[in-house]
Amino acid sequence: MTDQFEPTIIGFTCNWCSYRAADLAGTARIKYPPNVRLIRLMCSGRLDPTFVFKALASGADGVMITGCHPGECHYIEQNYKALRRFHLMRRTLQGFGLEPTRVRLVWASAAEGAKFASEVASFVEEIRSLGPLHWGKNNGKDDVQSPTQQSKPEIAEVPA
Amino acid sequence: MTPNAKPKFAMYWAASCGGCEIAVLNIHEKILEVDANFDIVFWPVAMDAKYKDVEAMEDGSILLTLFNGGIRNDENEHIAKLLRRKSKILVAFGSCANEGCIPGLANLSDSRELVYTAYNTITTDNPHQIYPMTSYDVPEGEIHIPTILPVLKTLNQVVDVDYYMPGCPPESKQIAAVIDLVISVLEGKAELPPKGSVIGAGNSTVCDECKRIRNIKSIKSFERIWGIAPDSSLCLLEQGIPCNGPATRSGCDARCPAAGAQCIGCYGPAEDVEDYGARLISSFASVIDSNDPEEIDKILDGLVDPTGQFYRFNLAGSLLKAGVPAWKKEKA
Amino acid sequence: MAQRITIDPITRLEGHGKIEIFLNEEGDVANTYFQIPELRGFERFCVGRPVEEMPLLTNRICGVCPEAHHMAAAKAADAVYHIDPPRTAKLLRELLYSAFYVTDHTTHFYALGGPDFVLGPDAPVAERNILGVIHKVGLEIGGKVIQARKYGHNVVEIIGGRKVHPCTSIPGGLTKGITEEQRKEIEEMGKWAIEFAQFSLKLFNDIVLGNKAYVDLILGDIYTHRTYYMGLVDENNKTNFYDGKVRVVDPDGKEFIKYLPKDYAEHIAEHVEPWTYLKFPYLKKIGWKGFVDGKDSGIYMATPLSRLNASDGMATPRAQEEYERFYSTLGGKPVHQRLATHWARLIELLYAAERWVELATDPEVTSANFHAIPTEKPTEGVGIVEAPRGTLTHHYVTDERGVITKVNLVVGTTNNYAPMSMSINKAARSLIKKGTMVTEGMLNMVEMAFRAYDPCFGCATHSLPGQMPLQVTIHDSQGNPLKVLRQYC
Amino acid sequence: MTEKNDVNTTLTGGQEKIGVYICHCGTNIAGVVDVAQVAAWAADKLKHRGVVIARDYKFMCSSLGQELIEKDIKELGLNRVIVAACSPHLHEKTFRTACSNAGLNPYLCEMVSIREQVSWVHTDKVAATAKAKAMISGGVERVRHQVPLEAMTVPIHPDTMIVGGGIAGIQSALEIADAGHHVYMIEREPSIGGHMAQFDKTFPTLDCAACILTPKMVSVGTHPHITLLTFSEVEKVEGYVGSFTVTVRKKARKIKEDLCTGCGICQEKCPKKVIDDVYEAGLGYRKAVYTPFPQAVPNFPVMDVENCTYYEKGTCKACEKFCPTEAIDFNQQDEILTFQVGNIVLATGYDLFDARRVTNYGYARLPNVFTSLEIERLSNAAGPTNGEIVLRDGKTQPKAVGIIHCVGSRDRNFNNYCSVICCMQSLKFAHLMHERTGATVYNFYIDMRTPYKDYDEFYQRVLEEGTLFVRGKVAEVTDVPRIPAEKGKLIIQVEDTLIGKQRRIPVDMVILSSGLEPRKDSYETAKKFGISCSANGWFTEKHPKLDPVATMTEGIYIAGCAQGPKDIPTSVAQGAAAAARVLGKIEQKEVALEPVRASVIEERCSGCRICNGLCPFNAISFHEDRMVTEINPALCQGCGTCVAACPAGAITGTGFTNDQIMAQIEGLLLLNIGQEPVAA
Repeated sequence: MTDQFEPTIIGFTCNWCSYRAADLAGTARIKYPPNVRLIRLMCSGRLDPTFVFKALASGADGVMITGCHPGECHYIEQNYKALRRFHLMRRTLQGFGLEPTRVRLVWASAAEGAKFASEVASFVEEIRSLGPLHWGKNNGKDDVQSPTQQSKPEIAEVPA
Repeated sequence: MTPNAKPKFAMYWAASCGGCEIAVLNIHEKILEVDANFDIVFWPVAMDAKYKDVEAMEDGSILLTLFNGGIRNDENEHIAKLLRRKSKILVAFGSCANEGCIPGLANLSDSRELVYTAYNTITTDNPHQIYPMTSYDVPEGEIHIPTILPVLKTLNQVVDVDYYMPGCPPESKQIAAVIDLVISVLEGKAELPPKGSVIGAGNSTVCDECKRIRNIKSIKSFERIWGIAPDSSLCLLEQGIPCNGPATRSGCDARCPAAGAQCIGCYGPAEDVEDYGARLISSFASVIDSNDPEEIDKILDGLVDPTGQFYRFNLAGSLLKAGVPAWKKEKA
Repeated sequence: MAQRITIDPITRLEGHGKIEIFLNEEGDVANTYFQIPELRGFERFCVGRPVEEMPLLTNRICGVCPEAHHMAAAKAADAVYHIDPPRTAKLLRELLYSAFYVTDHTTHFYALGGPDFVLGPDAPVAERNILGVIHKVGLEIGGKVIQARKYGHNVVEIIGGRKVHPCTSIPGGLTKGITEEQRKEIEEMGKWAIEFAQFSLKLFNDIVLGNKAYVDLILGDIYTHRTYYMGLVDENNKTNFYDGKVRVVDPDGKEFIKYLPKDYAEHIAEHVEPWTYLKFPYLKKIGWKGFVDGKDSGIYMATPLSRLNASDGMATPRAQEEYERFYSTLGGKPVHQRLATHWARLIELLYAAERWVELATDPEVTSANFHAIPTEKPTEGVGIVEAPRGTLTHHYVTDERGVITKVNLVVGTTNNYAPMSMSINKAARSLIKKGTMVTEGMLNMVEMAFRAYDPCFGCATHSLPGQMPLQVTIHDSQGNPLKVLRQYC
Repeated sequence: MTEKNDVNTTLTGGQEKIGVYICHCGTNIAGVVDVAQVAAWAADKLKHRGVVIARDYKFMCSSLGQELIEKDIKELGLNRVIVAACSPHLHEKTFRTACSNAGLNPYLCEMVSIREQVSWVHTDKVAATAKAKAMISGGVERVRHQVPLEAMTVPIHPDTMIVGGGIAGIQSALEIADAGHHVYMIEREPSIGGHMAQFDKTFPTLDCAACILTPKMVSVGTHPHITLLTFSEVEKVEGYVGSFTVTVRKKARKIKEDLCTGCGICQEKCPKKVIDDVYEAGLGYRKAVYTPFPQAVPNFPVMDVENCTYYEKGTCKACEKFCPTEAIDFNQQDEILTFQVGNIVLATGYDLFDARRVTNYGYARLPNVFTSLEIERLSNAAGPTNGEIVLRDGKTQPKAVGIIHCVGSRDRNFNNYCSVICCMQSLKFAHLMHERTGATVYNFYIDMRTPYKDYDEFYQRVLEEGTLFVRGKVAEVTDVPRIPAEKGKLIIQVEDTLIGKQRRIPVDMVILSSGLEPRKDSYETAKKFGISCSANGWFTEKHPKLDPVATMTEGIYIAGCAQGPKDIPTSVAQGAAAAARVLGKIEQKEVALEPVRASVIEERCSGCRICNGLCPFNAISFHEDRMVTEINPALCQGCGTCVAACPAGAITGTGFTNDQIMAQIEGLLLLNIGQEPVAA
């Protein structure tokens, strides 16, 4: 491997469309980067934002949520719930000071192995360009100097 | 323990507002029962506080310590560890010790910004950009102040905690109930709950105690509490007011909704919930009445501060803004 | 080689106040430093929050006087939305606030400040606390004190929704009103509070004013400073806790300035020292001249005493009588003796109780018109109330959605940081002299100097109010401890 | 807040004995993933997580491979099994069966897909091997939290409901009823028969639709095992496979069916003529009290209250006066019927594409533009013109006819799909026009689609008959002439793509071969029955290839055009197939349901009702009395949406619990082996 940053990405698939899309990508031998590790749920409607936060807090650099196309949910309309949660989740991540693009929502039908592969590839590239999740900036901050250990805190800009 | 030796009791505040102490004082007469059943060895608000004496005590010699306040500076952390050593039972008392409470919102910004902002307000006269320093040489010598930690931590992020008592502050009747429990345990009439339990609270959420009428939920728009004249008998969330009641642990008698104000979540997450805010994100979003991305975004614009809304009290205890990265949490 | 005394709260690790006393070669006090070791950064993390949450968020600045922050925040939020709440809302807010004052002043007099007088400055440490007071003056008084706190909190709960950290004030008024039954209940409790206040004043008369030693102590120079005095006054220049203009009188008692809340920044500035987290407010027009008193120093004080000094009287009859007796006894306005603050506090206690009943009997207090929906574009607003420990200023700037972009807080106790530092300095200088042996009682005297201010570092930084247990360590030139003395309040 | 992050907390108190089996799949996996190394790694690094044995084997799915697992379960007392091989969609059943053979609850076996998700999609062997390790680690953490599950079984009610009395429904009904099981057939219209009843001839054999359909209709009407409810609609469906409770609204016919003999006098006497735009496609008239067509089943008439003079003016009642059996009942009200069924077949058919929407073809604007259905009626001997093909004036025979294919189909502006039947139907029309009028016939087509038996032969035949075929999509039909020869004609503007020329072809009659569309209310219907629709609105089958008859919802089957455009033979076949599936279920007597289900922890439920509106299968109900929510396990399909939505964390979902997934996340990120997160 080169010394370029290899992001770790957790992916969530639904049992009926996107997981089968991943299967199809396999049977069709379509190559994509190995950075994504998948978790199978029955439906994208099962996707609890906790899982996303847990993944990001546990060292994943990005999270990919996948499900059936709108209107084609195995459970009729539950992927819309995933859609709504995704929108609110993104806004919350922004508030946390994380790049909301670290979480991506992808619709992939069982027939879209190629789409699945290309989405993974482009997502890996996007996360790679964002770089690792900085705990110093966004989390534990163990690597951040205490403000009082220095005479004057140098603040690039104070976001309002 | 021998009956003639009263068990030792301590109560301590770290980075807290003092509201917890007031809540304890508000158990009124019951205070005297505490006095009768315990040897209060350390309780700065009401008693002489002999820190040196605490250090002198044997490890584990204090039976019960109620610890409130978050860990904001190195001194908070130091004494948290001290009291952990000295106490048999350490209770994270109140929202700050449990989950960081409002001061935990500080974790949203780089701590250097906290300092920068505080000493550059419009009334601050600070042309030479002077900032407090942990050690400073005055003409007569060097003097010190504590070091602010980069993040505010919850008690269980720095020491092992036996029990959790939520609330900002915990309801006095709940405090009284817990004191009764401990006393009856001392009298051998009751068992302590399993380690790690939440005490002095219900095991459902605020809606369980809320008297407002509820229907199947479907949110077409979010409203600001000042922006509408809400129906005083109907569920606030159904009226578009982002009430945190559905996700917030019960035990407070749903005081705020009863008073026409939305629950802001001071009792923290319900049993077994890993991330409080995530529960609200998921539940609010699930009942948004739209499948169209644009419309969903329009509706969500009504929530002007989702992060603050969902993590108002819980930020320092949340997955993403915890004082320590998830994998560094000490595993029991 | 300079010797050094560290007066350090035993519980210093909680981050309370901390005092450094430096002695010179001769053993006289060279200088003193009163340090406040904490900072929470509310000004930073309130940015981004909707302004209507400020009354809830800033509650958590201080759990002892959340009502003060709740009110200041609510008023600032009203201003941000350019809305004037209905009269009923104002009545209810001030009613809640008056009841809170009764509770708070009671707590300080009986639990914190009182013991020094009731039991004497050098009574045994273990007795010098609320229980000691109860033992001395009798159990039924203990009951009364508890009752007073209870009643006050009950009113806070009825109007504010909760006992601690009320939740009902929103831009444009309140989320709820009160019923006639509740009003009656509140009125009854108020009447009792008036009696209790009068009783407390009598107690002060008998035990303190009746004791020449105490009076001398109060009038002594150790506890005297000539500074400016600040307080909120109504249109008749009478003391008001909830609303009005901020009035400042000079050391001669002449009106120096009188400003509307929105103009506070023209008159107040804060000085920064690198050895403490707390800032030192001062009068902008005069400027920061260091820790000195007098007319030429911008240092001012904001306490019950200052409020009396800054006003032309009390708006309620009984309190007015006491007000007059106060000044006639202490020889006219303004009174500079800090210890007189305890007396002033009891006069305010009486005023608060009277005001409580006054408001509870207003016909409009039970009206359903307790909220007006803001319609104007939010911009910027300042809210000022008198916290028990000094003038409390909240200042918010928001974006067009009413989301905070800037916050400034000048908090009760902070106003008194400079005067307190001076009091400590002066007390130390006059008590600790070359060759004197520092005694425990002596230290309590030093402590009394700032206890009079009822300092609340809950507000200032957020450690605990009033509690300033001290430890003195005398170091030799090598810094080895020679002698350790402790004492607590 | 409490130490939930501790990965050691497990439902079996840390007593797991986990076996990890890594499949080579020949070289499919082993060619990219270093399986031996992975096995060694798992045995070593995951020991403290309960892994007692880790093996790699050439073909785990082979009988030998399965025996390997069974043997270890017996000898090593494994209580958890991880198989790292292909996709669980291929072999999950295989390995779970192997486990239960060895006495281990099948749900304690978890598969990790290191073929489809690793070896087949990655080339970098190091990275692939690392990913395989991470995935196995995730699987191990997940399986530690797995608990034994039991599939729940429910009895099957032997009765069946069939919705829609078209040919597909009729076929289903007869198959099931003939097998001796009771059938309720629900039809919205006054008579069964559906679209087929309106046709004249059927391609490619040209036998008369009525002749082959009527007997089937009659036997439905008379079958002892069939309860026929026409002029009725399903209002509500509750319950689940095996025991659905159905509520049906039987609309008031204003005719006492028990007294009516179908003599038809009321229709004769009824003074009110109404244009019949359902059956006669607007070409003919009916009365206000009427039977839609002579062969209607049942043959009771129905009162059209919108048009009946009595309901308009309050007088008339001619029918009542003359009815010999006093069967007329003006006060008759709708009836609500409820009954139990075990299975449901939806054969609700299609709507014809409304040709008006293609404005440039001029239907409803240019009188002599006809729709396919209109032509069916015109050419029908029992139709308004007794089978005579004439223009709107009712007398002139067309000398030139243009038939336009794909109207509303294969057209981005309307429907992208092919309606399947239009080509053959157009050919049929071409033949009929030729036969009946001797006119010159043009067919305008995009592609000629004539699959299936004897279809293309029919195409050849029509070609030989001299029909002219123009390949190209018609741009416009207009009556504005450019040259004298076009005067009084309809001119068809088309690009003939075979000669690459724009052509204007004057004709007397234009036939629009409209496509098929889902029923306007197909979404509501789908919601009512808890099944899903494709984006177009056709009901979604369980699997497009392997299960085109079943739906996502157990016990509900689909047949005919409701599932997608198809011709009569296919509809009949699917109807029969559905029947076969239903009979199979009935034979089983009871059905096993997947144990992946959600349930409410009642003491934690606050009754906030967030979840109440989230279940499309109506599995969630609220108990006002106790103020708690309950989930019906038989109705629950296990999607987990409510689990994720519950703000109190009071809902749990078996098979995919929070503990399992959170643990899997930690496993995938290798937190379980104490190191910091590692990149792939």
